[in-house]
Amino acid sequence: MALEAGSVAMQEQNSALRMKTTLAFIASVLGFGALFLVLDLLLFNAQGLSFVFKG
Amino acid sequence: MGRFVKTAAFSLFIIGLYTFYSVFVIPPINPGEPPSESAASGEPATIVELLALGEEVYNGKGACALCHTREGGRAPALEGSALVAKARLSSPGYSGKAVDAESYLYESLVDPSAYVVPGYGVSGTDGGVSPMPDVRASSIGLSETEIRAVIAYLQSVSGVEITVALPERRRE
Amino acid sequence: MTHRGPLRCLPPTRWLVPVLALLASAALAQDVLAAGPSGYAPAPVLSPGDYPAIRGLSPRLAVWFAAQMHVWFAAFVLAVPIFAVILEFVGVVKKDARYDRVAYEFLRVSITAFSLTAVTGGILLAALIVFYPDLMKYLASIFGPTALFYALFFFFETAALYTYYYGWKRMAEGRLKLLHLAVGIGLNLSGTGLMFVANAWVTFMMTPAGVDAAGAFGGNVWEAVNNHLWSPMNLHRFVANIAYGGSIAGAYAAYRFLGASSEEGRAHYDWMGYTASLIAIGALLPLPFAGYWLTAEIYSFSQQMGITLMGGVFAWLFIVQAVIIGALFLAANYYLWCGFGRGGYGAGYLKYVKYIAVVVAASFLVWFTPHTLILTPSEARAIGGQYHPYLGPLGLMPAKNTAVNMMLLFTFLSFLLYRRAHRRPVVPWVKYGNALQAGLFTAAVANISFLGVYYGYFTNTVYKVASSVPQVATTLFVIVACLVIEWLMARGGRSEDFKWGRMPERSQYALILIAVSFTWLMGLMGFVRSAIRQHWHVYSVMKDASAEAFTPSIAYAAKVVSAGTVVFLAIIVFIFWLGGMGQEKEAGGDG
Amino acid sequence: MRLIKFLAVNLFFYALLKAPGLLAGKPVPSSVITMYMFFIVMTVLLVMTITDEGANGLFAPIRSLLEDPSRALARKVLFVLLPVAAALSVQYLSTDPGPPFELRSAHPAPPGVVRAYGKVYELDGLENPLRALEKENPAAFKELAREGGEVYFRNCFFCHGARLDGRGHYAYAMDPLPMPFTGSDTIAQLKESYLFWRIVKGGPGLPREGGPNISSMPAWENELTEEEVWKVILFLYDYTGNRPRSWKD
Repeated sequence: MALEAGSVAMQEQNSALRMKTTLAFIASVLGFGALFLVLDLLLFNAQGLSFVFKG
Repeated sequence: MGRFVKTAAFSLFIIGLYTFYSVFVIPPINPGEPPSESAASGEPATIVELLALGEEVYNGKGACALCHTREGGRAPALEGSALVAKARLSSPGYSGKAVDAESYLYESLVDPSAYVVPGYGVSGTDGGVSPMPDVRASSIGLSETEIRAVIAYLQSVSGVEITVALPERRRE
Repeated sequence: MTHRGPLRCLPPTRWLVPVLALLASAALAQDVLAAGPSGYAPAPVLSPGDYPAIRGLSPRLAVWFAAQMHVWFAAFVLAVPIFAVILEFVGVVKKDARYDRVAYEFLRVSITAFSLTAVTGGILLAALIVFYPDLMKYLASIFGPTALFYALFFFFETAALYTYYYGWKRMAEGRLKLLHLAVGIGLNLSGTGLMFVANAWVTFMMTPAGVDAAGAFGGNVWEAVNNHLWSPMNLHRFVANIAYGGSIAGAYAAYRFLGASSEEGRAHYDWMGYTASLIAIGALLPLPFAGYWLTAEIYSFSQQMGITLMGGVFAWLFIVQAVIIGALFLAANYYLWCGFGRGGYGAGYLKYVKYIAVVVAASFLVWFTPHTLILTPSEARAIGGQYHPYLGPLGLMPAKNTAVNMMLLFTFLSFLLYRRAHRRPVVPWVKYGNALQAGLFTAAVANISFLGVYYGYFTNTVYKVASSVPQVATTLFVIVACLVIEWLMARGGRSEDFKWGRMPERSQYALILIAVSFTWLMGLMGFVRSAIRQHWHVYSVMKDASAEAFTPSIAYAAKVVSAGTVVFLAIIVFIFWLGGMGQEKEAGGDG
Repeated sequence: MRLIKFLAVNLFFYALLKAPGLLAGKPVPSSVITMYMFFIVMTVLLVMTITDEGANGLFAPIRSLLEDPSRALARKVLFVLLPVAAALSVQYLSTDPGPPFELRSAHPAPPGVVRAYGKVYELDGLENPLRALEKENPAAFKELAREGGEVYFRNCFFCHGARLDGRGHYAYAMDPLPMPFTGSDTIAQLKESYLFWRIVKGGPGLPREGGPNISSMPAWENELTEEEVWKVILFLYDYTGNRPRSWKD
């Protein structure tokens, strides 16, 4: 009985953890995505980057 | 000794693969012969000969077509050059001494920085310096006749009247 | 001690060459000074008759071959001390005797190559003077004074090398060890200086400076030395030498690994191969950027030269280059994958390998998809032209930039997993750390694809290539950020030592492939560097009027490079064998 | 078992590369397939030989075929079949050499200026003078497109086909095949000025990169008037439902 309860609790804990890690994953995708977007814009606006190929 | 033979065979196989790929798989393209000393064997006697020489120099010895292509975007396209030449003289960025379309073209060939088409200057010079060499310099080395022929050719592809005088007539 | 025989008789060449060079340069300098500032003549205009003809011998081929041999040997002997000093330094910092042992061993087996560099250099000089006397006279009239520096550097390098090598055992402790390290650094400085001087001569021929349009020298040697390509070429060759030395050391270790009879020997050479290949790949990564700088300088010197390089005839050469670099990456990845087996947790990561492989291989395929497809007429009929609706976009620059970044990113992922193979992080936030890394990778892949697809195909051409900069920035950011996260997670983690030597024999062939491919690629790129001068000795200043002034085709160049590679590698193997004879006597033969 | 898996994976990728040709009629060139397959086979081989068990599993059937005494018969059959297969493939390759490979650009860059009808047309920025009617006077525009259709069926239809799919009566005598106008990858990718140039100057007017000059398209400047050319261009877009690229994008 206790074992069963323990395993149920563990399962709940696992699914909670999985939920949390998924959220962390989504958050980091969005966070880094935004960071990269800013980086892209900054680099595009910097002058003289297309030095090798002019078109 | 077995591992020596094995590794040697393996290395030779790799080298063989690269060689095979370079020799047989990619298409065989032979770079052109070095250009002859002078495209102009004699003075062109007629307008037709002058134009033929101009086209030959444009695509060959002068290497103009290398940069002045539509796709590359490295240099302005020249097919309408004689058409716009006149307008260039009165544009604000113009600092040369040319008086008409023909002398503008001549100047553009021997002193390319006299007028730099916006967007085509050497980066960092704010459009003040042209990346094009003087066509008389030794890397291209056009003679006076060849320069005149190229100007005539440019006028012909622009569809304007050819004002370049034939050498004989200039001498008179 | 008989094995020292061949080594003992070689040093005289080492001393003779600098002394001769010193005398020659003194004589030249005197000549130049005596001529006075008005003595500089324009570059001579030559005719075919000015080139000595030797029946049955192609002057260009002879010079090409000699130059190629010399460059390979020079790259190798410049790389060996760099490699040795790096390892010695790491060994001192980590207090790990293995590094020292490997460094010394590699220096010992390579020592004969130093003499051969001097010998091939002498042969090259002789060939140039015999076959191209006027060119050499012209170059000497400008660069005469620099020969003095060359001789001085040579002198110092030789002195430092012998101190470094013979003092290794005697200067092994305490302060003497640091002095020894300093001698090693001095050895590298003089070696690099030597290369810089030689680079000035080579780059002057490509982008001459300090001379007027006719080639008359203005009298300022520094101006001629510091021409457009000098600095980028110095950087490019310096970095490439490190990569090259690493790859050869890796191949050497691989070969010894295959022949090692004891468990201890296998472990030692496995570790050496891994360390060497890590240095090689690490130095390979910044190489494209040095290459970009070189290309940019070529363009800024002459658009004509730049277009000759990137377009037209040589466009296919870069497809060949793509194939070889792709092969290098595949081999490096394979080596890492095989290395999963070294660590205790590696087996768990094997299932990811096939996905990484799919991405790396797909990137590789995109990278060498040519812009101009080779079609049979029936295919051309079916497609209705040269432009393929599915493959066409892959032939363009944005696709290739995207592919290269993906390749780098996933090779790095291989490396991360490889590190995890022997280390299990135990910090409480492991799951979140993993999620963070996964998110970082996902965002990076999305960003790189977005930049490649959107800016590559849906905006105007100005952004097409500019988008490669943020792509590379993204890749670099991922590498740095991931390593930081990894380092934070690894603190206090359980780590098992790698079981060195637990590598399949197959993996060692990957190291050999890397070394062979590097050698071949260096030869090919050397060809294109030289070939874009076309029919000039000194570009735009001194014309090549000889019968062989035309530019050879890529196919011909590939054959010459292959022949050169075989000869060079055969000599290197012979050198290692020579160096290995001693070791077998000392260590009782584990080789 | 792993050997079968190895073959299956490679076959899968081969099928993937062949699919565009078989399903969409746009074959991946054989030169590209050969190169791709070489590296795909190499990669699959590498992935399957990372561990010793994997490598042994892959090579065990081959090794047993070559070494196992009980399989002597299979070995003998193989050693007969191999040279026969080699001979057959060599014969196949040598009897069907096919025409040589070629490098040809289908949509070469147009020149800057076209001279025709006694005028000079700068292609940069050149618009179809009749295009404006589409908005201003749709009825007149329809009429012009219909007239363009007449021009088409009197001149172009023999090669380019009644359905504008490039498969007219004479089409199969041409190599390369006449350009289809349907679909989104020919005229939909081009500006009207480009079509004007190609119609007026035809195959003979192709620049060098368009060569080897094997386009059979005649130069129509002496057959059609300027207005007829513009009208037929209207028709091509109107009939196929394509939009020309404008100078703005």
